Amino acid sequence: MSLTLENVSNTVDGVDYVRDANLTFEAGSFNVLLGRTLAGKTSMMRLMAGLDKPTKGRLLYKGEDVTGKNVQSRNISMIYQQFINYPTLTVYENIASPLRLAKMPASEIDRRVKETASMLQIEPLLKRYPLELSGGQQQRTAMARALVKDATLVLFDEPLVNLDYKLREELRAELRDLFQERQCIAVYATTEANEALALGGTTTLLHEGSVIQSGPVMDVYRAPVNTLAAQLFSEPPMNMIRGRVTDTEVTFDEYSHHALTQELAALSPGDYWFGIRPSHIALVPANDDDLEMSMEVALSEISGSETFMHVENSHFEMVTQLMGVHQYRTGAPVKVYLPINKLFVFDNDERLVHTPSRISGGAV
Amino acid sequence: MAEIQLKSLAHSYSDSPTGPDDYAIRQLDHVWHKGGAYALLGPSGCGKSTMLNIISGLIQPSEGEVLFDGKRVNELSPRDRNIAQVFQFPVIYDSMTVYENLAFPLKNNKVPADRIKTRVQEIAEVLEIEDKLHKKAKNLTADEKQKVSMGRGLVREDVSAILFDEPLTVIDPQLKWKLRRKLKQIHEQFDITMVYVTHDQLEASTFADKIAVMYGGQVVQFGTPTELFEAPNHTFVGYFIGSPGMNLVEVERCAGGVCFDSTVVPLEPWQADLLERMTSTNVKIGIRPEFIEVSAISSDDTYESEVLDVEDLGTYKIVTVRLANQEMKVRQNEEFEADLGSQIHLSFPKQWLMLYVDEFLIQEQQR
Amino acid sequence: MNKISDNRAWWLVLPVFLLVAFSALIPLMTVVNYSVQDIFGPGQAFFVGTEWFKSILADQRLQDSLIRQFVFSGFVLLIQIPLGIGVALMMPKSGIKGSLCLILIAIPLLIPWNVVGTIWQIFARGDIGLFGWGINQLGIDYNYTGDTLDAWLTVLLMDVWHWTPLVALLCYSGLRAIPEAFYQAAEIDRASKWAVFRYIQLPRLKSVLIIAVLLRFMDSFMIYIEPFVLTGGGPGSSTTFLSQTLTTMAIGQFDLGRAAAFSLIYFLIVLLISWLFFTAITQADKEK
Amino acid sequence: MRQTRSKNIGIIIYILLLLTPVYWLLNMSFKTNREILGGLTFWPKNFTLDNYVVIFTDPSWYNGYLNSMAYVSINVVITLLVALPAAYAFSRYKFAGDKHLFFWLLSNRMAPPAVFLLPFFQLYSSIGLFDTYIAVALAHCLFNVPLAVWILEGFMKGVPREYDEMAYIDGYSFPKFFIKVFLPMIRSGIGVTAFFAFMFSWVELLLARTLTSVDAQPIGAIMTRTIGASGIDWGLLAAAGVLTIIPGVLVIWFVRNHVAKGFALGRV
Amino acid sequence: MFKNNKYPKTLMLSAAIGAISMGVSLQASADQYSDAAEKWVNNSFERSTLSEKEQMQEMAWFTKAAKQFRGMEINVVSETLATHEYESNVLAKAFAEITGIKVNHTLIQEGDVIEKLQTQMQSGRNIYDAYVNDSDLIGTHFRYGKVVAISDMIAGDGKDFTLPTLDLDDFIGLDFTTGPDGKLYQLPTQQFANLYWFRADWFERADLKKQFKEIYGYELGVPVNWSAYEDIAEFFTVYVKEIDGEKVYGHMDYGKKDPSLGWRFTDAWFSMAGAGDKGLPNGLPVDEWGIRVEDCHPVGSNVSRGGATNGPAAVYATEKYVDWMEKYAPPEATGMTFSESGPVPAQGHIAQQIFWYTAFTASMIKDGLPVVNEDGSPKWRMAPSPHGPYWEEGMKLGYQDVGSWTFMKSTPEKRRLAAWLYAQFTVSKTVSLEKTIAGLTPIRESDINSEEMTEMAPKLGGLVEFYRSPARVQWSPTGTNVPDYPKLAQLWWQYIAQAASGEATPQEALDGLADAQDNVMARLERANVQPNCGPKLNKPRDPQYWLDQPGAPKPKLANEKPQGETIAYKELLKTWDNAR
Amino acid sequence: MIAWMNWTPTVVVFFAVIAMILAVMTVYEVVSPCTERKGFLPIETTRGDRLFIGLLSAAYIHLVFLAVSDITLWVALAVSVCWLLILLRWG
Repeated sequence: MSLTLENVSNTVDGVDYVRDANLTFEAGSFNVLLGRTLAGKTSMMRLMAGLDKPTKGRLLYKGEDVTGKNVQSRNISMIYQQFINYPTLTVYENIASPLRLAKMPASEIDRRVKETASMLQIEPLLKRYPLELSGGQQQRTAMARALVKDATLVLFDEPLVNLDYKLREELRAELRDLFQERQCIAVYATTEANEALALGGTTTLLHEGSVIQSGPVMDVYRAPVNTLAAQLFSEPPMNMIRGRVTDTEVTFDEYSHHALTQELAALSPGDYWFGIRPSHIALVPANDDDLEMSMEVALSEISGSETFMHVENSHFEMVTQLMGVHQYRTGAPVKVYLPINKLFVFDNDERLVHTPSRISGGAV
Repeated sequence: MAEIQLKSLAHSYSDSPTGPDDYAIRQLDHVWHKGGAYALLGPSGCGKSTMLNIISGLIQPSEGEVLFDGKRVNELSPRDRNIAQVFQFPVIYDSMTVYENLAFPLKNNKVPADRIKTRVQEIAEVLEIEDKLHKKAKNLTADEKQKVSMGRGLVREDVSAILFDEPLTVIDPQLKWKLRRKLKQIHEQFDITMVYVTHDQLEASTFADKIAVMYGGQVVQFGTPTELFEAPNHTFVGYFIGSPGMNLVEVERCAGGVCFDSTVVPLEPWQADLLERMTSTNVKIGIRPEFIEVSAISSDDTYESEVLDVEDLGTYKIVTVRLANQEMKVRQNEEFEADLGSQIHLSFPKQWLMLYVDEFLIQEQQR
Repeated sequence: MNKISDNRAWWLVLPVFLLVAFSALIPLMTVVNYSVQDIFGPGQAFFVGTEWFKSILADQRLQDSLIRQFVFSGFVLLIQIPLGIGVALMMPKSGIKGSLCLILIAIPLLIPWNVVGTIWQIFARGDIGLFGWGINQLGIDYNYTGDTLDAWLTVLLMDVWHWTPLVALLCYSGLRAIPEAFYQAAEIDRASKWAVFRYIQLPRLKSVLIIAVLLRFMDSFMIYIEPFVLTGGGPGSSTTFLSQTLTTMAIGQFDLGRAAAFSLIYFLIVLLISWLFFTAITQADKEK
Repeated sequence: MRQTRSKNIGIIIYILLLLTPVYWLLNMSFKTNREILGGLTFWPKNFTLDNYVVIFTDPSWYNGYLNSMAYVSINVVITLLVALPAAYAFSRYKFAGDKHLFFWLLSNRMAPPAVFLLPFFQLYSSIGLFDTYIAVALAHCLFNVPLAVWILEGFMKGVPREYDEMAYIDGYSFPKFFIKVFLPMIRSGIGVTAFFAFMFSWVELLLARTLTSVDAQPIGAIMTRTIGASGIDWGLLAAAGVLTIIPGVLVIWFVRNHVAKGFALGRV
Repeated sequence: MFKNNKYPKTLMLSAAIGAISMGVSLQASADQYSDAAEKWVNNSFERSTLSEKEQMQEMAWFTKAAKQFRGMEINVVSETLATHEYESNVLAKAFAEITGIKVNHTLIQEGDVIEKLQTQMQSGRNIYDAYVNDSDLIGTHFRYGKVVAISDMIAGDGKDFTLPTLDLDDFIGLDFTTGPDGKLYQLPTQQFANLYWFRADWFERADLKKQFKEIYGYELGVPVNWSAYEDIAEFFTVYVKEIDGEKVYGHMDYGKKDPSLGWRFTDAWFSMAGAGDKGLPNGLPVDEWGIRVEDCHPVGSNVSRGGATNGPAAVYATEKYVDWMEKYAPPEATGMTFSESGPVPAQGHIAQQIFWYTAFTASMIKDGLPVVNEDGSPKWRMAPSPHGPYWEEGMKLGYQDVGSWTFMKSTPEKRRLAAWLYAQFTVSKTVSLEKTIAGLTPIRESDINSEEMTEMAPKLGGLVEFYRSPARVQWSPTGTNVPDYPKLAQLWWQYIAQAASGEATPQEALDGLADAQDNVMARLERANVQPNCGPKLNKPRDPQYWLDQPGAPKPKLANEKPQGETIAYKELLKTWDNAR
Repeated sequence: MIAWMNWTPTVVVFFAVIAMILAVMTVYEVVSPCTERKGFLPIETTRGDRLFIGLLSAAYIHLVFLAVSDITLWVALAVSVCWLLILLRWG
């Protein structure tokens, strides 16, 4: 029971929405499509759903070609970013509608609807109409409708993006739990790296219609194949610094010179991109070989429990992610430390050539 | 620029409110000082937009007074209050160019033409839309539109205040970073009273010097981001600020402190002291996941708990543990490792352990 | 990716296509046939080639009524569009008052056209009509049947009375579709009433105004029954519009050939103007 | 507040002006011909219902109303039946020649009807539909369908395509989706369209008159009998005119909320 | 109520079933018809020139003749007029009950009748089974060959369905419905004339008479020529101004741009002025339209082709029309149509009208009108219209409208014959007198001379006297010279309206009209669509050539206003009486 | 059945040509769908738009010829065809 995309492309009016995608989704898996707006996430989901027909390539389900099969005959569910419910039906009827169409006996429908509704905590709302509900409740209704039938493929198209962040946190957790028991393929599209991390499972990075990387979430996170993947799967985006490695030292932007330590010794001399996650930049040195840089504070942004400090000097701009609340005045001088063993290194083609030793291998 | 004071403000959308539930805002007193950058934070439906609209004059409050620099303005229209407001969804005049949009409020205020020109240019530069000035506004992308929308608020120099109503909702996450930063810079540059309504703690804390957290039609805490994080005044603040929110455990009084199930948590003497003077049985302790310390070995002040789940979020991990019958979240860095079901030992540093009676924080100075 | 390309959609359009093709194409072809013949009855036709077209194009009277037609349509649009917008702006936004206004305002639209003509024919008469009597009482010498200017004003007034409600109705619904936020933003921006109208309401009315202008143009350009009943096109030929000349030709004299040629030219004029208008609007929309 | 009042006064004055001619018609319908022609009176001195009695007791009169209503209703139904799927196609799909088809449809409103009358008569006679409701209804479709497609398309555009897809995903077939899900969502649009179709069909006379002789004769044609070689029966004409207004008022009463609310969604 | 006519099949089926189930009761059903006949004859057709027995015989003939058409439903149409209302409301019903043929006798505006007729002629598709159509179209009908000539029908397929007691000789208007080929094309069912109308009471007032004599030097009376009419018009409008405190006018007319404006002219205005030739009924070779015929072929209407449409007499007549309306008629008159202006004299402020249709008689004798005395007798009288300076003895004097049954070849035979029965029924002697009394539009000599009419005469202001006088023949409808009435008549009102509004001078307007008429005739000639007597236009030549010829077109008179002549009304009646 | 339409050979040819053009354009469109482009006309047009403009202007060209000259309409036709081709190619 797997869904396979084979060389799938979709082009409309000369614009490529999906380019030559090859992916396989296994039953019981939770798959996240991560990419920016217009990366092709929605297009790909529409292809999987059968709402659009690919201009090239095939879709295989259980090894069988289902490329041209219409939506109605595929057993799928989809949840949209907008809260899409039948406005003329009550919540109950909304949830019941796929079952009614499947000609299920009334008692069975009733049982299932109530079960699903209680799972999503909307049981008291069953008699209301969708437009009388809050956004979160509407989206739960939509989810209930998607979950009430035993779809083999459940597609989520940024379902939480229009909700309060706290609500989003809660629903995200619920979702993850819900799918642990199901034997269906879940595909979840999001623009937020954190959401992908929180949801776990498999992550596929998309950019401008192409698949950049795909694999278990931590594998992708720990070993992004190129700078693009690294940028995409990091929030705030990974800091990138131009640097040169010689036999003896590593120079950043011909400005900051550091002795070549063992960590980077394997690199052949040449120009590289060095990437470091904001969370790995510290204000106090953790190791002796941390790279020290003098910067100025451009802006410090504080989330509830963290501070994102934007620092810059005449050569670099970086973002650091610090635990706790740190308030700095703009323009204040600050020294930041880059642990050399947490540097990602990419070659001139922006391909990953070195994974930091301390966090490699996905050892959990 | 003005100081904005709200005096025993209340508002209900129904004509004849029967109970407190009918009120979107209940009995609220608050002052926004001149030149401050403030955020109004709360979940949807807490009354924050209502409050904003009352300040701007789009809504007449049912009760109470709105004072600008001490002068009652209840009866004044938004026009006369001289206030700028940016809405959640971009409101742009789509028949005009970006330039005309930005110049619109100035023209309405009869600002001289050359001044308009320089001012619009200035704001466009700040918002990085100077290359789009002569485009038709309706052909912009959503975030560009919102920038224009903001620009119209920012372009006026003489405003009493600029109000933002969740202005970044429609903006792509990647761009939110930039815009937030922009706003902060603008505030620092122009020093205008700004009130920023949001449900996103990140936006609020980043933008504001002080945040008012609203809950159920009331301001439950007004403080700096640090205060909100480190000493949430109300259990709701604890829950709402921080991701994940504060661990809150219902406890009972017992010898040496408070206890839940059979676990005793000792209190600071002043806390115990204060608790004793109160009668309420609604007592909770709260501690943020970030402040719980974990060690592999047991000691006197540690509590043994079972690891239920470890969630790897890349830069850090969230560990869900069970202590007695309570589930708690603990935040650990990315190097943390533990097997599910294994036992770990938690400790609650005294200075981070908060005590709540009737949902409000017991603070030392109350003594 | 707004619309899907799918030629199967033709199946959905097919009923409309067949229906309209049936009742438009066949008569159109017939009319084209008529236009090159002199027709007296079944089997009694005489091929005349382009003679009718030539004589129509050279006919001074028709040219006059074409000019008259343009002037009339121009006035109709100039008066009705602003007036309709004004009325829409004045209408209560909702509630029973709104409904009542809506219904009362729509009344003239629901009156059969010959009755409209009849109403005004009487209403404007100096002896038994309130309007004509009233004007005469004011000391103004008014007689729409004898005076060219009076006749013009009366026809125009009747058309304004009859059709402004359509514009008002369309604009009203367009106004209702403007989100409150725009008014709020304008108020915050300290926009004057005029600025609100000019920069918020008017641009947002554009799409309904397209419909209103197109409909009003097309219908006023083909106005027939009402002025025919009212003035019969007189005095003289002062209110004889294109359509009346045509109708007289077609179903009075049954000069089918000549009338067909006339109506084809007529159709081409309307088609061109509507197309120009349509294109101008859609282009303005597209403009970057 | 002051503004609202001046607005109210403005609209009241407008409506009063709008209604005076109608009042005059009503006034006349309650007068005898002698009073009408005898001079100007602001209200009927010898109030009489005779004119209405004539209409309500003479089948050849009241059948005119029934005929008109019959073909107007049929027209509204046909218009909606064919315009709904077409509008859906225009609102959802791109297909070869769509824009031109649309403009072509619209262009049917632009042809002056006079010359088309005889071909129309010939056409409907040749298929045996002369003097039937259906003939008039079909002929009126010519100008109602394009407008209906136009209006409906606007409303349908306002419904995101996601609704369609969601329904397909739920397992709805297209027809079932269209009828059970989609139509209820645009019922305001349907109301507005029905109103316009009703309006234009109800007031049209040229085609209706040409395509009928006895059985389907519209009230508009019957009214002309008040004009005879021995004078005009003004009172009767006025009464008949007043009665033509009533069905329209009833229709707009039923769709008033759609007209106000429904437009908000749609293009119109 | 459902109109069962929508289900003709059902109806016929049920009729068939009815017939079968009744079996031998056919006799009974025949009784049903004779019962109905008796009922109608006794209750509704009491007054008749036939005895009751003769009436019943006629009815029995109808029942019998209609047997094979029973259950049919036929549609006929006519303009709105009291007479036709009577037919539609009473006779159609009676006919249905007596014969079993349902008749829908539709009433519409005259223009619409012509339009329908035209549509049927143009398309060859049946709309109505019979039309009541003014005999003005006689020239059209006989030339196009699209109508069934009544005489052919009587001799041919209608032989068995022609009422033995139809008595064609009794009809007074057959001349007008007979083509040059001698065939009868239409069957009259109603006719009215237009006459001079005046307020006899005012004309008798000594003060007015004296004043008039003082000003004009002759007696106030019924004007014999237009000079006198003009003087009287001026007298009332300009000199008398008010009678009994009310403003009065010496003239009434109508001038709205409307098809009926054409009738004002085509209905003999030019012949009254004297533009045409001598010879009844319409003038030969040039008729009152100014169309010249040679060997029954129209050859032109412009003076340059020998016609008189734009001749000096026509121009004079048009000038007078415009002049008088402007100077002497109430201001509203310019905006009125024929139908609107007709009842105006009844309101009591019009002294005289040169051109008044007797169709308005019925509406002018109602009790309580300002023009009716308390005893119910009229204050007004009708008299022959005055004639213009170009008029010569032997010319047509006025217009008479003869509404007649017309049958189209494109009507299916069976329907046509059923309609033919109905047509005969409406003019049969059984019903004719009642109909005449109801509508005052007599068609039969026998009715005119009946006692009933004699009794009514005092109330009718001279109507009966007129019809009984031999002068009647000087009133005729449009004649056979007009090859295509609908096409040509439409031209008139459009051109006349130009003159009426002052947009063009009468000469310009009539030149245009004449050219337009010739143009239409040229097209008829070119397309060669009229098998009988189609137009064959003369070559245009110098108009003077034609003006120099004797007869129409007549050259301009040096003095177009001779001395006014009047005659006392009583004298006039005497001359009518004497002529009998 | 269609006798009443009064067909004349000229008009038959006229409509046949129009129908043929439409058919060819339809086939062309299906075989190779076109996109909007901008030529010398002031607006972006598709192939169909240009055809429409071409046909409409052809009608007007004929009318102008009729109105102002006595030249045979074949000249007008030639002008129209040239114009149509220019439009389709470069418009």
